[in-house]
Amino acid sequence: MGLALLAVIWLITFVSTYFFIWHPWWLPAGVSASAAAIDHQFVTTYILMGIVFVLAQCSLGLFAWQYRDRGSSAPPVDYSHGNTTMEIVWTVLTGVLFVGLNLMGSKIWAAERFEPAQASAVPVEVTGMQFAWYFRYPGPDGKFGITNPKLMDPSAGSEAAIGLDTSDPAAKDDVVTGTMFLPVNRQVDFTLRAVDVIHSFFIPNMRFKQDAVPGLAIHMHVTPTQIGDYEIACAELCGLGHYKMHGMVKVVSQEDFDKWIAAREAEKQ
Amino acid sequence: MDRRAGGGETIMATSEVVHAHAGPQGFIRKYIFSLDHKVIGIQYFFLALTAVWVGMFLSLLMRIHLIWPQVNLPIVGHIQPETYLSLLTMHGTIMVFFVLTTAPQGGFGNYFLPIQIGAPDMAFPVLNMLSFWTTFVAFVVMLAAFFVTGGAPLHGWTGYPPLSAVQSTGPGEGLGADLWITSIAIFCAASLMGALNFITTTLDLRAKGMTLMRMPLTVWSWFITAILGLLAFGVLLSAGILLLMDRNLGTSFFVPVIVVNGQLMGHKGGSPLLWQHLFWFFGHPEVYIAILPGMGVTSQILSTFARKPIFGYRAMVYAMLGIGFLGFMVWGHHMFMSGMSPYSAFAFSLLTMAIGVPSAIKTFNWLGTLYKGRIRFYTPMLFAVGFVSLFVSGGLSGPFLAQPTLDIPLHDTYFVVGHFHLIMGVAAIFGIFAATYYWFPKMFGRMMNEGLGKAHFWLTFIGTYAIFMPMHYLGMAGHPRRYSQLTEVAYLHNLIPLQTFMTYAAFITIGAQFIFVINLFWSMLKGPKAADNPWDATTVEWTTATPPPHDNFGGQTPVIHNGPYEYGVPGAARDFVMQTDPAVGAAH
Amino acid sequence: MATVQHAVHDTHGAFEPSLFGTYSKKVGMWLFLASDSLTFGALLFAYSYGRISNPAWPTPFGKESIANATIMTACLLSSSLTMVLAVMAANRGDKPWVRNWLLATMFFGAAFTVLHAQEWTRLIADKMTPSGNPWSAVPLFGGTFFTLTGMHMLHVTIGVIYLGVIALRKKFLPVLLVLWALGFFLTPADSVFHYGIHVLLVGAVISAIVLFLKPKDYDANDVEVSGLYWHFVDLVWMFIFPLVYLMSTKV
Amino acid sequence: MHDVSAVHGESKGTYLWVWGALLLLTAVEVVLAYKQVLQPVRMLEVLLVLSVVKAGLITMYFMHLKSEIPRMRWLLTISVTGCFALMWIFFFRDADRILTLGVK
Repeated sequence: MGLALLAVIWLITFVSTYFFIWHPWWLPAGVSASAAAIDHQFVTTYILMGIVFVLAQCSLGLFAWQYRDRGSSAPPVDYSHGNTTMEIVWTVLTGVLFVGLNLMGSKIWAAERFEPAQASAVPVEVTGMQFAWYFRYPGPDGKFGITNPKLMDPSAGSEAAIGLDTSDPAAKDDVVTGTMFLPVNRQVDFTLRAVDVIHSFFIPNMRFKQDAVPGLAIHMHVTPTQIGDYEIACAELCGLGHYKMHGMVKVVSQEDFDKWIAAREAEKQ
Repeated sequence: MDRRAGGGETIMATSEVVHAHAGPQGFIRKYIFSLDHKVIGIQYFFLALTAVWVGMFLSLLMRIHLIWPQVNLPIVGHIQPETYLSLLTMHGTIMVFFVLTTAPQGGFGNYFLPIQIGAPDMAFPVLNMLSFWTTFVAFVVMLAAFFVTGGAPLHGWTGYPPLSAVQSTGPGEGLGADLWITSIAIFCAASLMGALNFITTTLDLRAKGMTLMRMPLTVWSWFITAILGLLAFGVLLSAGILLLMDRNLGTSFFVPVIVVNGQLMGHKGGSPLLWQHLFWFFGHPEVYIAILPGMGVTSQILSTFARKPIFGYRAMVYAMLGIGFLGFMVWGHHMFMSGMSPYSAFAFSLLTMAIGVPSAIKTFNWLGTLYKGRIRFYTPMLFAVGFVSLFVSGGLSGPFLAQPTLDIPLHDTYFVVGHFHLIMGVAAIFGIFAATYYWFPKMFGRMMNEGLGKAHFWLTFIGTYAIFMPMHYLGMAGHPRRYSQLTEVAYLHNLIPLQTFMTYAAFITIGAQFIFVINLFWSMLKGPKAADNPWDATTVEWTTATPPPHDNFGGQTPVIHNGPYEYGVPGAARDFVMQTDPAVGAAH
Repeated sequence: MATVQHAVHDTHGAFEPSLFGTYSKKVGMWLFLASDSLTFGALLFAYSYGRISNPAWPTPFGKESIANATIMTACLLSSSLTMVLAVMAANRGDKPWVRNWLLATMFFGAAFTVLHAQEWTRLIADKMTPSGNPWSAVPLFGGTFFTLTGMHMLHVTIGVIYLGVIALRKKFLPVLLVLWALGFFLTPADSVFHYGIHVLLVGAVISAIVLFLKPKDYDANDVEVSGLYWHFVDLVWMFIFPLVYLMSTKV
Repeated sequence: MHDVSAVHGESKGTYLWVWGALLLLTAVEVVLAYKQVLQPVRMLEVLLVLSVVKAGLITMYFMHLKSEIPRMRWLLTISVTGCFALMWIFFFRDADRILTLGVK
């Protein structure tokens, strides 16, 4: 039975590790400025935890086999209540490992969440509702118009859905769309909002995720670094349509972005 | 000086009476409204067994729906996306509250904590009975949510408002959600009664010589679990009351101005984050409530079957205390992406990583216990080794999720689902299985079948890895959790084969559980009679008759001379020295 | 004190000394209070959370309300004094005075509840509800007020019933039923207390079950344990009073 | 057999004195609230400190926690106040955030 345990535990360990190393399923390609740092932290954690995982599982299997009860031929058990030196060694080692990892990662976290967006960032307001994302650009005046919960009408399309108050002068040039366009290599300043329940704005390729919470307007920033189409998913249970609360972000060149926004402005007139 | 004057109201003064009588004889007082902690423990065990089958059946329906969304099942019919969410809500709630909290603590803790410390019963037997029946009522109310208009709630076991706080956010958010939160509030009261009973019993009713540092690690784990329950469930009760008020009286604790389906709701000024704080203040200790008893049982069984003292008894105790203590300071790691202050995230992350240290100590000490032992592979030992393996696998994904930086890609994906299922789901369940196989002879007076037990172990061990390991791959690929269908998001299409594999693994694993149930009931009726100490173990429960008499020790109170795990003592007559045997020199 | 003597004799030597150095029932009550203080604590934190995030919190409580609440506070504090005197009398074995002091405690507790109920009735007449109030656009004001004080009032009522059972045993049941009937008929049908008074009926039923299943003479320890609960109810009010009333004082 | 009143070590005089102090502190709170001598946040802090003092008097004297053994006294107070301290530190940070991030 000890041998069977050895075989199965080692097999499970090596099969899982094989898929982790060969990685047919892996983080999607990173296309934002912060992706590299996050991925690096991920891989560091991954290698360290992988080593601990393999060592712990293999010694568990090994001990199960090696110290099985072999009847009378076996050496007597080692009567011991423990070893304080060993306890201290592995307490300190794991302490250093875990706290060290934490400190490494916290720098990236600080850059992600503590620093405000640059002044040159493109402002985009993201609004989540059951079960769609709407994106708003402030237009040439750089100011978002007022929205009013009383005016919200999801059945009447984008502007009405987020309750844009068209009597506000700042709202005149606001562009509201269902697909997000972003210029490449320029920081985006997101304002995340939700009108009904909590949603979570998740762009796997950009290593971006933040809950959109009713009652709060949360600011986040991200810099896309590659032109392309990327999927947006909702990552917080928001009701029966959670699985289809899906959107697209199209990262384009600055010229294409300017052209696109000008066309939207023209449509509004 | 014994200053416990007047314990008269509780077990103390009645113990003399208990000695004189053999316990109640009528069926109702003996088996239904019994005050005997052993009967109550078995009642809890069967309640959890019922609940785990319900929960497992729900999970199977979910897995079937994910792979074959169009299939028409007998009785259940065609599963809608909203039904899927109801299934996952009820699966999570039933498993967490009525299985992982109920079986290890209410079941085995109730049965064995008093016996292991040499007490004739719990400190408050009536409260103990009330605690069980209140839990039972909570379970019935929970199940009732399936049968009301709109069905069971769809807000997940965490019940985040506004989804859970407003009736019009989805089907199932009507009466079903009210029953759900009511059931949880009732469960809080039941757990509170249980927790204060466990704590008082451990403080007051340890037999002469049973000092704190001679208590079996199982007793320590139930004791610490009870402290966590005492402090955590009170907060959940408050949160539940406030949620019920938001839902039915129009208050706005958790709800700001919101517009649902174009309808402006009457709420204003509340904050969804308040619920998350209150909920996770309970919710994170709850995770340890589920896993700590498993750790205790594993320690006990590893030592017994390796025929070796537990490695570093004191370190094990301090590690459990450390886990319990730190467990109250880390709730925010569930909220890194929630809009919580990013500064709090930094503190929560550091404290969460710190919890890895006592967890690692426990793992190393389990390995140290096996090292140079003489391992006997009976079924309980297999499950205990399986527990260690799963605890390592599930634990090591923790440091990923504890870092807010890595939570950005991983939060609310299948990575989290895999993590908590391995560690708090399956590892805890392995603890329950290990305890069942280990203590079954004492509880029912018969041995379980080893062959069926081993078959059950191998299928379950491999099966659960096959279900939950791939979830980590899904999570890394960005698969969000709680998606009822995989058709709407393009990058999920590549992941369907993995989901299919997991569904087949689930079929096999659930099939294996039939072996367990057959073994359980068959052995209860037909198993060979068990000796008083079939495993050559050392703790006090093995000194008494099998099954134990009404007051546990036939009118005697045992006297304790040794630590709990004296195996292979050099020079001793046999390879184990029981706690009630004359003292051995090396004992602490 | 006969039972106490008996218990010490019975347990002498068979068990380790209690880690908390006192009898189990008191330990159990303290543990319950620890848990209950977290329940109230969470409610108070929920209140404070709403208070901080809603700067336009109304301050409608005029002189009359504050005077009323101050008298209520004095009632509770005095009831705590009579409660410790009851415990003292119980320790002396002075049964008549135990009962007198307990009845005094119950009187102050009941006075608190009645005054509080009048306050509620006034506020409800002023159109204050759990979901809104006439003084501001902060609906949480009414919600937190009714939740916190309602939960506390429930605790006081349970406390009065608990003390009544300790003081009068089965003789308390008819008193409780009469109070329930009076309350039911005297409160108008549209008042919340018309239904709230059923707490007394539920309390009477539970008390009856306890008293008939386990008829016994309550000793000094029972008085002390019930006292712990009572003082805790007083203690909670020490936080509710400044937070809910004084922070909403109209000047 | 112990004499409970001897263990508690308090007399009628002590209880009257504590009762008087509690009434006095209540009066101080009411006066503070009326005179509005302090800004709301500062006043809240002062009121809470006074309330904690009152709660301490009640637990220590009326509930006799003072006469319980130190292990019981400290374990109970530290576990409960520890939980409150944690809530205090982490809850209000987010309540404050609503003031700046809240949707107007």
